[in-house]
Amino acid sequence: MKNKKNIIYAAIAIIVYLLIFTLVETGTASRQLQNLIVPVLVNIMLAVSLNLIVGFLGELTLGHAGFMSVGAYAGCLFTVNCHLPAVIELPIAFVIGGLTAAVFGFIIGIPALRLKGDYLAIVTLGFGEIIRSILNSLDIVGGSGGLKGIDKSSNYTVAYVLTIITLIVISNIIRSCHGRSIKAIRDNVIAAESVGVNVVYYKMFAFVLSAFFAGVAGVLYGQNLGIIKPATFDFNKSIEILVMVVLGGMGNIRGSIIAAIILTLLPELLRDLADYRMLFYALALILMMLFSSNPTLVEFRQRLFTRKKGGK
Amino acid sequence: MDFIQQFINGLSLGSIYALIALGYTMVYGIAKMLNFAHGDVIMVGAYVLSMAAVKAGLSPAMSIVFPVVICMLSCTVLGVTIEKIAYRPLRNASPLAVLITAIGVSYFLQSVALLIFGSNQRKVESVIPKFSVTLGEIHLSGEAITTLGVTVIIMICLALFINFTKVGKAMRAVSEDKGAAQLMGVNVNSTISLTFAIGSFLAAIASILFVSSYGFVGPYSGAMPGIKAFVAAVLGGIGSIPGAMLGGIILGIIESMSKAYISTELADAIVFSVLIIVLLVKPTGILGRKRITKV
Amino acid sequence: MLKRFLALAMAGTMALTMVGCGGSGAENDAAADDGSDVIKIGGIGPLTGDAASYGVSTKNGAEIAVQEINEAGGVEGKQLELLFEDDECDEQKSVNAYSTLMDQGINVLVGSVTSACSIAVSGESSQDGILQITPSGSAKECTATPNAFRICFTDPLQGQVMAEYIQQQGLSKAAVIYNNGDEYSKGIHDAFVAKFTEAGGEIVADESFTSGDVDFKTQLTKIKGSEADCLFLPFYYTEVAYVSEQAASLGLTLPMFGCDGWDGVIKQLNGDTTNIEGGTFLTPFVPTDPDEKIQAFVKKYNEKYGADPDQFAADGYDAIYAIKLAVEQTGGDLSNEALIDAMTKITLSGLTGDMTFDANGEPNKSAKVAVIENGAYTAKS
Amino acid sequence: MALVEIRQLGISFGGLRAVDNFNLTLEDGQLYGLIGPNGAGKTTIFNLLTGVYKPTDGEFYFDGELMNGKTPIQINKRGIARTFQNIRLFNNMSVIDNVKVGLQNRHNYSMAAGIFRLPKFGRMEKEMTERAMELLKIFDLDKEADQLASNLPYGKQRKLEIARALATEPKLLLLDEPAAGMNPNETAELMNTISLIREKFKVSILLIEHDMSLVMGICERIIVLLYGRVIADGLPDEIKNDPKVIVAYLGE
Repeated sequence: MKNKKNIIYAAIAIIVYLLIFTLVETGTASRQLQNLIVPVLVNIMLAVSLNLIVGFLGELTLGHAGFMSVGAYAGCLFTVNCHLPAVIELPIAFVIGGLTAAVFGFIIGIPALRLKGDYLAIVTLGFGEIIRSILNSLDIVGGSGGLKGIDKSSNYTVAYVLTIITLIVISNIIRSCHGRSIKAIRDNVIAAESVGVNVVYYKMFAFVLSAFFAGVAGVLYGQNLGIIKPATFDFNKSIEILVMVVLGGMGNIRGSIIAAIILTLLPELLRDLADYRMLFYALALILMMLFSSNPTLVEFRQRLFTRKKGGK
Repeated sequence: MDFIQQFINGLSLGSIYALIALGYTMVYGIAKMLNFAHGDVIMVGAYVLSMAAVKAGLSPAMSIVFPVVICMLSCTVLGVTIEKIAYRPLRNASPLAVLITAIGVSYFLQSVALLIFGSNQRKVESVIPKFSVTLGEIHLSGEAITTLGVTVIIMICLALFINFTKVGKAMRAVSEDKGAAQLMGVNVNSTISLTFAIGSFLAAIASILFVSSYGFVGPYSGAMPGIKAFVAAVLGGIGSIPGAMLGGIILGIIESMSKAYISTELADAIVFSVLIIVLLVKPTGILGRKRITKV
Repeated sequence: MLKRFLALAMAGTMALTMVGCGGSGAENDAAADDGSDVIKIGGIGPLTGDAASYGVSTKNGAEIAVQEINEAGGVEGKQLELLFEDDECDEQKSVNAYSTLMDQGINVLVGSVTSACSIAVSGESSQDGILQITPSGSAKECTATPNAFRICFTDPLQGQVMAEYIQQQGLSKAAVIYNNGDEYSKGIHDAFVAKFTEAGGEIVADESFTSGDVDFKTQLTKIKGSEADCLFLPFYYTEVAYVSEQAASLGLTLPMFGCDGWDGVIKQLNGDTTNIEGGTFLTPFVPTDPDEKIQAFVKKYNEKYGADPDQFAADGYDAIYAIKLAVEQTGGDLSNEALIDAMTKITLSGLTGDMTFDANGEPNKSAKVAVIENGAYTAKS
Repeated sequence: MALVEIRQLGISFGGLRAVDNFNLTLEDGQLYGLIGPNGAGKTTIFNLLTGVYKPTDGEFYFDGELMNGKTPIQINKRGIARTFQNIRLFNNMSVIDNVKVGLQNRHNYSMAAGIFRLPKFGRMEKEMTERAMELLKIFDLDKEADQLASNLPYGKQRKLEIARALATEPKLLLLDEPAAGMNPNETAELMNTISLIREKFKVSILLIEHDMSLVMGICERIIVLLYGRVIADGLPDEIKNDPKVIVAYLGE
C-alpha cells in the first residue's frame, strides 16, 4: 500500500518533468511560462520549508525571507568569487547557502524556545530586518546595490531536482518518528514533554531544516536571476511565503505546492489588469481567508461538496 | 548640548510611535488580533485631512476644526467597517487566518490609495499652529510638544476608560474570555466594534499629528511607522496601555541615540536587537502581564 | 478530494493559458522582419509599489514621444507601439515582465527604470541580443552587456561633477546624508566623497538613512554640531522635502546641493521653497527651461497627465526618440545587430541634452545645474 | 530502596505553601490513591514528580536515583509517565500516532533512516505499529486507530491518554483523575482496565481521583491531602473511618 503510493508519486514527478521538458524544448510554452518555471519551483521550496515551522511545528515566523537572503548571499558570493566549472560549483554553492542559512536558523530558533505566537512573530520579523539592514551596509556583498555578476548557471532541471529533493526530505521527515515529535510539540508541548519528546531539540531541528531549504532556494533564486539585492528579501517577501502556506493549508505539503504555483502565476496572469493588479491580489487574499476560515462559509462549502460526492 | 537635542529628537519621534502603538495595543488587548492595517488607516486619515484642508476655506478656527473632525469621523467609520467586513466573520478562526486577512486589508488600502492619489507623495499642511521653543541651542518644535502632550493625555484617558467605566469593564471581560463575557450579558460583537472605533479614532489622531510633524503622505506612508509602532507595542508589552507609551518612547530614543552615536546605517538593526533582547529576558515585554500555563 | 482537484485544475488551467499564448516568443526574430507596420517597443518599470512614481513618469514621457512620432507619420513608414509592463521594482518581476514582452514580440526594450531590475533584465536580454535602453538605470553595471544603453548619467559621474562644483563655490567642509538602502544614492555618495577629499575638501559629517525613513532630525542635529559649510543630499525629492523642512525647524541653514533625483521637489513642497531656497542640483532636465522643445513637452504632458513632467518622464521621452533615430539610421532594418550598431552612430538632441552613445552604451552629454529660486527651477550653466 | 522514596517534599509559590512535608514510599507494583478536596495540592505533587515544577525543598528518589531538578523529559526516560486532569492529547494527530509518540521514547531510529527510508525505518515503524495496536486493543481503541484524536468521545480520550503514557514503558504511572466525567459503567470498566494494566505491565500506579468507588475499590493505600499537607495515610478502610478525613470533606 505504502509502496504503491511512493511509486505513484515518483511517476507524477517524472511525468511533470517530462511535460516541462517537452514544453520548454519544443518552444510550445511561452517565454513567460518558461521564465516562470524556476520562480515557481523556488516558491514551492520556500513554502514547503516554511510549512515545516508554521504548519508542523506550529510556530508563527515572519522572517523566512531572512533565511532565504542569507543563503542566497552565501551561495552566490561563493560562485562569484570561485570560478569552477558549473557542475562542481553549483552543488557546493547550494550546500554553502543551505548551511549558512541553517546556522541562522539555529540562532533564530533560540528565541523560539522561549517565545510563542505573536511575540515570536515580531522577533522573527525583527531578525529578518536586522539581516537586511546588515546586508545593506556591507560593502563586500555590494550593499544596497546588491550582489551583481552572479553566473546564471542554474536552469529548470537543477531547480526541479532541488525541489524534488526538498519535497522528499521534508515529507519523509514528517512521516517519520521525528515528524511525529514535531507535530506532537505543535499539538501540546506539555504532553509532548511528558512522554519524553525532546522539545528543545526538535524545535531547533525544525528551524534549522526549514532554514536550510530556504537558503538553498535563495541560492537558486540568485543563480537564476544573476543579481540579488537586500531590498528583495524584505518583510513583504516573508508575508508572501506565509500566505502560500496558509492558503495551501497548514501542515499540508501538497497544499503548499499548489498554493505556491497559483500565487506565483496569478499576478503574472493578472498583468492585463495593470494598475488594478495589487487591488485584486489584496481582495483575493481577504476573500480566500474568509472562504477558508469563516465557519458559516466553510459549512456552506462542505455542504455543497458533500452533496456532489453523493452524501458521503 | 547635542546630547540633549538628540534626546528631544528621540522623544518627539517616540511620542509618534507611542501614539500609533496605543491603537495597536488597544485592539490587540481586547480583540486579541494584530490589526496590521492600523498603519494604513493612519495613511487614509492623512489623505482625508489633506483633502478636507484644501476644500475648507472657512474661518481660521474652523479651518482647523473642520478637517480634524472629518478626519476623525472617516477613520472611525473606516475602522469599524473593516472590522465588520473582514475581521468579524473570522472571530473564531485561527489567529493566523486573521493575521493574513489583516495584511490583505493593509494591501487593499494601499492599492486603493495608489489608484486614487497616485504614487507621488502629497504635501499636507499642518493643522497645528506653528510655534517652537528655543532654549539656547535646543529646539523644541510645536508639533513635538503637542504630540507628546496629546499622547500622554490619551494614554491617561484610555487607562481611566478601560479601568473605571462600565464599557471598559465589558472590554476587559471580552479580553479575558469572550464566551464567558457573552454569558454575563456582554455584547461581544458591539464591544469589539467599539474597540475598533476607539482604535481607529486613535489612528486619526495619530495621522493628524504624524502629518503635522512630517508634512507628507503617500500610499505607503503608513507601513513603516505601523511596523515600528507595532514593535514599540510589543516592546512595552502588547495589550498594556502604559506599556505602549513606554515602548514607543524607548524605541524613539534608542533609534535616535543609535543614529547619533553608533551608526545611522545600523540603527534599525539596533532597534530590533533591543526588542529581541528584551523579549528574551522578559517574554511578554516590559510591562506585559505574565501568563501562566496551568498544567 | 474535490477541493484538491479543483485547486489542481486551477493551477493547470493557469499554466495552460500561458502555453496557449506562447509561440510568438520563439519567432521573435521572424516577427521583426515580417514587414508588419508596427514597431513594438517594450517598456518595464515600477507602476505600483514604493517606486511607482518613477515608472509612471517614464511611461508617461515615453507615451508622449510615441504619440508625437506616430502623429508625424511614424518611423520609416511604421507606427510605434508601446507595451509597458509593471515590475514593482523587483528584479524577478522585472525579468517576468521581460518574458511577457518577448512573448508579445517586441523589437526593442526600454527599461527597466531602476538599476537592479535593469541589470537583471540585461542578463536575459543579452542572450536574446535585443536592444535595451534603460532610461534611468544609473548603476555602472546597467550597460555591462553589449546590447544595453542608457539615457541618464551614471551615479559616479554625478558625484564627481557635484564635488567639483561645490568646491568651485569655495566650500570645503561638506556634510553628506545619503540613502543607504538605495544604490543610486549610495553610488553618488561614494563617488562624491572620494572626489571631494581627493580635491582637498573635508567630509565633516557622513550620515545615512534607509528607504522609508521620514525622520532626519538626528542626522541633522549631528550636522548642526559639526563645522560643515554645505550640505550634500544625493537622494530623491521625496526625502529632500522632509530634510529641508526638518533642517529649517532645527535652525540649520547651510547651502544645499543635490543630484538629479531632486527634480520634483518644488511640486512636492507645494511650491513653497522657503526652506530650500538656493538649493543647487545637477540635472539633465529642467521643466522651466525656456527651450522650445522642452516647453512643448511640458505643455503636452500637462494636458495629458495634469502635472509637470520630471526627469524620468524626460528620460523616457528621449529613449523613444533614440530608438526612432536608430531605426532611421538602419533604414528600417529592425534586426537586433543593426539597431545596436546604429545606436553608436546617432546624435540625439533630446530633452535631457544633446547626446551620442559610445560602444559601452554610455551617453555623452553635458550636465546642467539647476538652482531653486523663488519657487522655480532656474537653469544655470 | 523502594521504587519511589519521597522525603519532606515541598514547594512554595511566592508566599503560598502549595505542598509541605510530603512523604511517600511506593514499592514495585503498588497502587496508591491520592485524594483530597479541590486545591489541596494533588496535581501540584504530580507536577513535582514529573519535573514540571522544581521542588523548593525535600528529596525525591526514583529507582535509587535523585530526581530533583530533572526535566520532564529526563524523568520520563527514567520511567515515570502521567496523564493530565484536563486531557492533553495531540489533537490533530491520529489515535495511533498519539501512542507512537509515546513509543518513540524507547523505539527510535536516526534522522538518516527516516529521510532515506533505510531498512531500519521500515523495521522500526512496523514494530511500533504492532506495539501501538496491541496497546490500543487493551483500551478497546483499535477500531479508532486512524481517527483524529480530537474526534474521540471524552471517555475514550482519557483512555488514549493512559495508553500513550503506557507506551513510554514506565515503571510508575501517574493518573490524574482518570474517571473524571465518566458514568458509573465507564468507571467500572476503567477499574478493570487499571487492574489489567497493573498485571500486564507490572507498573506501580499513583492516582488522583474524586470518585470514591474507584479509589476505595482498587487502591491499596490512600493518602489524604489538605492544604498541601498529608492529614491521613492508610488502608482504604482506615481512611473511610478517619474522623480527620471526614471533617476535611464534609466540614465540622
